[in-house]
Amino acid sequence: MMLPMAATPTIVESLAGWLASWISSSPDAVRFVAAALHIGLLAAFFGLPAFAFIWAERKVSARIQDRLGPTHTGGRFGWLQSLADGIKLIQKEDLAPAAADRMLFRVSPYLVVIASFASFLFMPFSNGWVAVALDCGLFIGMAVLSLEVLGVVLAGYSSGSKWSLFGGMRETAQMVSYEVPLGLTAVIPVLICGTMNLNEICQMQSGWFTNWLVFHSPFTFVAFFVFFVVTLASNKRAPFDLAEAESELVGGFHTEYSGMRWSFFFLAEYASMFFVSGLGVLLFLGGWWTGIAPIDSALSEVLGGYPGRVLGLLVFLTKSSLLVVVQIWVRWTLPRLRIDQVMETCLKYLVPISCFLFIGSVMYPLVLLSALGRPTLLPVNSIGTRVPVLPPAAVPVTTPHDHPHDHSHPHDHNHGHGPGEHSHGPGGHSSLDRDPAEKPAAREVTLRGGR
Amino acid sequence: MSVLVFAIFALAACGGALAVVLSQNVVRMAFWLIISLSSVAGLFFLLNADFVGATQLLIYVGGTVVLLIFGVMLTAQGPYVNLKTNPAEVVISLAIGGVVFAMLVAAFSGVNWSANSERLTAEFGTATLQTPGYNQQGEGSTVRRIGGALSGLRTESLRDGRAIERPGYLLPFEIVSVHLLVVLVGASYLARAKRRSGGSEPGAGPTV
Amino acid sequence: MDSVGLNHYLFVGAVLFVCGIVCMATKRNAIGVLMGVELVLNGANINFVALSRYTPLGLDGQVSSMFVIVLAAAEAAVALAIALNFYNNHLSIDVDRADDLRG
Amino acid sequence: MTANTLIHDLLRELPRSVEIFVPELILSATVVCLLLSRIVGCDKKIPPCWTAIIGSLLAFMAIFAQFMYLKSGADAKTQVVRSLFEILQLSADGVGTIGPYFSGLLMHDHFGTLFRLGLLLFLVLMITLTVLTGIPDSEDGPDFYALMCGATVGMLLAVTANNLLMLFVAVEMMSVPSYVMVGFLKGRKLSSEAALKYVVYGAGTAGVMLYGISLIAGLLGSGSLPEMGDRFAFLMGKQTFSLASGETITLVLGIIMVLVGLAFKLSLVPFHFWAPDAFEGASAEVGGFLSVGSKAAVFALMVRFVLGFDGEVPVLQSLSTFLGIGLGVMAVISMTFGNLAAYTQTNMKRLLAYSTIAHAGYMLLAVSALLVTLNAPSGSSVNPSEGAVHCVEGLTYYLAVYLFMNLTAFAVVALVRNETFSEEISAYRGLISGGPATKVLCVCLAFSLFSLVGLPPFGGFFAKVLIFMAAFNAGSIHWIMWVFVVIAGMNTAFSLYYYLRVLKTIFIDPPPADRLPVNAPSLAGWYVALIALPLVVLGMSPLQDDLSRTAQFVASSLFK
Repeated sequence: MMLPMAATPTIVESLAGWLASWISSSPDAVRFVAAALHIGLLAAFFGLPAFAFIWAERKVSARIQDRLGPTHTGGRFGWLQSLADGIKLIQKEDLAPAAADRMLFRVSPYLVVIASFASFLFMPFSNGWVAVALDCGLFIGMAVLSLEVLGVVLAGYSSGSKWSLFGGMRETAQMVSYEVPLGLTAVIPVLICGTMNLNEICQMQSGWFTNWLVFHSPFTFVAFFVFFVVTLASNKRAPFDLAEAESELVGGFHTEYSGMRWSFFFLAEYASMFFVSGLGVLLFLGGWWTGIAPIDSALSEVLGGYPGRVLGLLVFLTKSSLLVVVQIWVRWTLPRLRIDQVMETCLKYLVPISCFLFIGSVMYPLVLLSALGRPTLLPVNSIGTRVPVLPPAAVPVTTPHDHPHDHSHPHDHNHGHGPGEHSHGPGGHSSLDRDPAEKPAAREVTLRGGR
Repeated sequence: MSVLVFAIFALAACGGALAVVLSQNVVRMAFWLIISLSSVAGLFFLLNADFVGATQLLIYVGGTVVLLIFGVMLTAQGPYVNLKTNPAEVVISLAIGGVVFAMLVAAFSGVNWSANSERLTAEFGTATLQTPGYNQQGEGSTVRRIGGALSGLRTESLRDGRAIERPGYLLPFEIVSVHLLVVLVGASYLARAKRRSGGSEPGAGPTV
Repeated sequence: MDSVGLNHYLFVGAVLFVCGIVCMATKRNAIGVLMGVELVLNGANINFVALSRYTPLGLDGQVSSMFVIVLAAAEAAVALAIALNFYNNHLSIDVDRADDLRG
Repeated sequence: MTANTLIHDLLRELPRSVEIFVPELILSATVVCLLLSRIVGCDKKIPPCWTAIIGSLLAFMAIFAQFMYLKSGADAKTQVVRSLFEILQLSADGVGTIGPYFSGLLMHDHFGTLFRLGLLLFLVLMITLTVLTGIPDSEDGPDFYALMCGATVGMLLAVTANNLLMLFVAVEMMSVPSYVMVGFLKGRKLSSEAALKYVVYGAGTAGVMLYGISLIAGLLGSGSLPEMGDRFAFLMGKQTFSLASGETITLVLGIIMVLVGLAFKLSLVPFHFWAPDAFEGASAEVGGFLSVGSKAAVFALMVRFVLGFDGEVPVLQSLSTFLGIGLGVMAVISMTFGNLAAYTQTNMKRLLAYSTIAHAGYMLLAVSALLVTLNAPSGSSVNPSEGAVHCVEGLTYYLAVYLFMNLTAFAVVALVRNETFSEEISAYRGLISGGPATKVLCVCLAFSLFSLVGLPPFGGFFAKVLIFMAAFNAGSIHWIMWVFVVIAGMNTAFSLYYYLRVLKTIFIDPPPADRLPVNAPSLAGWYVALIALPLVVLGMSPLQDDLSRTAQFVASSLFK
């Protein structure tokens, strides 16, 4: 089975191609410039949501509390308020308490920002528009995001204040615990799609919105909400913001911070909110697809698919932003839990629930398959017909047709085995639905070692 | 380009490791350990081992080191634990370490790896990972192979259509889960307070 | 340095290994010693992954290093639990202060 | 090549592997049952020790059937064993054919099966002992037995490991639970200190071992143990063994590092320092478990590891002679140090700990002799494979006897502790004056100590003789083995003194005036008598011949 996505170039490559038509230089240099440009783009994506959502947080909280929120700066809605705040914060004096471990105190905000920013490297913003496209994109994105906790802990510890230390400790306990249900729920889409490549997962949810994984089965439906709750906690957002808990711990892990360093923590927090929302959208809510099949298919045909991708970008941003707004909404609506309640929620409820969902979403298609003859309730879609794809073998694989994109491969692959086979590029996927009659002559697994 | 990236990661890894040895403060040691281990993950990416690199970040840096820092916090008496080591001890162990290091470097720089690899491949077959990691098409490539190997299937281990003796790792994959369960039981046993018979219900979770 | 080869990676692995050994030998704090252990294991892991790229070890190297990462996490968890237990009993995790057992 | 054929291959191999793996699976299931029973709450009705005993007995029966199947070739003489075959549906395809399973990661052969049999028997006896001494109370029972079963799974993997990765996994699987078991008495200062020392040094040496594994596997391009020799010989070609060549020195460094890890588990000098502390801090039951179980498993692992360098090429011959002499030096240092240090001990467990160090030295002598004999240069007077069989036979026999003698000693220590609340040797004064069961304990301890010394009528004597003979024969290949044998013999004579000192305290010294007569429960007396019985039986009955023939049969299967 061919994946529709595989040949789509990443942004860096398209940028490099575009640049190469302008400047004639070595390919390495072109790629370097393209990568630098891309990093700039990503930084914009990293920074802008933060400013937008800080403003949104103020407006939403104000509306929820029946206030107006910022109204003057930058015009009617106060939309430049975040920028004004940023300028103010830059001007503030950079203080460090006398009892602090200076070096760690200074470094830890950067750790948080770096971890948060690095996770954006693995997020596809639209079809193929991803900085680093990896097969394990989801896995590594979550891995990098989980590094944020290190900065928080070190910040809490190096401040030399017991409130900060408490905040850091709580954050550690909370993050480490919530990683478990986060992983378990995030793995459900992986199971269904058979890949950890975020781009492919999203690509499989094309078509009508019934193809979105959230509607795939009752279990994935619940899993989405569990995932959302867990991401709230792993982002230390209310009602799980025990690391800050200003009513008990003054400011938690960032009590002693001020000025730019303080704002770094917030930059990272809002960027991570966007990242996990984006992850939720990609995994469950159809990513960059509008959910209306004709629009997507029409736009993906014209002009090399660029209009489709731009629309996809907009759709993705809209969906993610909506989820962020829901996070803000939750924060200003629900009271904060106690630390023991936070741990209890995770270990006693969320972990068992996500285990149950995990098992359920494995069993569900099997049960349906035996009952209805197809793995989904809804008409069979791209996910339902998908078969597991095995890794490209280093020797010729036997598939009846050749692949359209046959990328270069160092192996010599001219030796076929057995009659009636024709070899093709090793980049191909041998899949389960191939005719078993074509398998080569019986092979003995020779395992030496017996004496 | 790749030389530059390698140099950055290698220097960070080695420098971090050295700083772990030299620093006198446990928390700083932990910080340098983070730097070192993350750079090791970077080296893994350079070696096209994307999945291992991600595992390193998630489990090692994000899990094990966090656990260690947690331990430091729980056991620290003063705000910063300073370790004073006996200078003579340091000198002796540095000398021994230097000797071991010299032996190791002398040993493996005396090996002709590429020629050996070719000969071994010719004689015994290979499972060399020749495919690039994240290539021009933007595909990392080790996930499915590792997944296959962990479920007992080895697809790259075929030479001339015959499977050569390459183990599938179904057994360790499964048995390590038993190990993890047992270890979890052990760690939680040590960590939990002894319940008093007839006492009140155990406290509602940890209070931090 | 014309291009990066196996020996360069092995060199980095050896540096980590030796640093870990020295760290284990010199640190008084149990957790400091454990950090040394982590360095040693990482030195071995760099070797495994580098060898999987350049020698016929192939995928075995990468799979081994994954198992090592998992087992090291388990070991660290147990070591930490024991260190905390020791701390609760002695109010110190100085390895050298563990001298009730002598002879 | 399609996915179908790959899966087909996997499924064709899997049933056989699982069939061989049944005992380990039963133990794993026992662990899960222990934990589930606590969640469900039926650990009040069915005590965890029963779950553990039933689980380990089932596992023992499974491995017993496998062993009998291998030994008798499916036509067992007794009806019981035959019906056991039928119940377990053992097939010649599965357990009858020796060879690697789980795609070459583990090895099924007589040697491994005998060791698994011994280890599971030991587990059953150990759990029974803990029931008698009551060291894990009913609340901690599930944890303790889960740890014990988990560690035993690791040991079972260790004796069958056929791959360097499995070597590391197995060592970790048996070590990590035992770290916790050493610290099981978590309220006690000594216990937590012992556990801390054990875990810190254990983790360090495990790391060193792993680095060695990476060097070996990388150099040879494979982790498979039996292939190591072939591959190395192939790499070296016509070259001779010299430490100037990069390949040789890398391999030797790797092997040394792996042996460091194994030597730590065996508490060989200079990696012994954890042993006395760990044994003194841990409860006597745990001490017994560690001293026998992990030693047996690691010795089996070591034999498999060094047998990987079997080959008739000069370079391998020099390599294994080099290693053999190195291990021999380590062996004599260990036994001398262990015996000397045991002189001054006042604590019974600490004395036994030093005695284990010494005994590890004796057993290592067998491995050393094995290495020297294995690749004997052609033209020497010893037939290499015959000599090697004798070495492995000696080691196997020694371990079988050692199981009973050390278990008896530690069991008596644990049972006496329950009565006198002390493990100091001074608390044993005049113990013989206690009740009937106490008298049985004293006599059995005397048997066990005599056997540990290696006095003639007991099993320990024949074990020592077998090993010394094997090492003596190896002397005709390299003279230094004779020196080792002489030192070992002198050590045996030294060790008499401190064992006899304990016996004098028990049998001759008057009991302290302020102590009531010690009355051990009669069940304890029966139990100890039961486990001490084999010491006598293996010393002077036809069974001694039977065991040594079994050991020889098993050992010779390694060299087919």
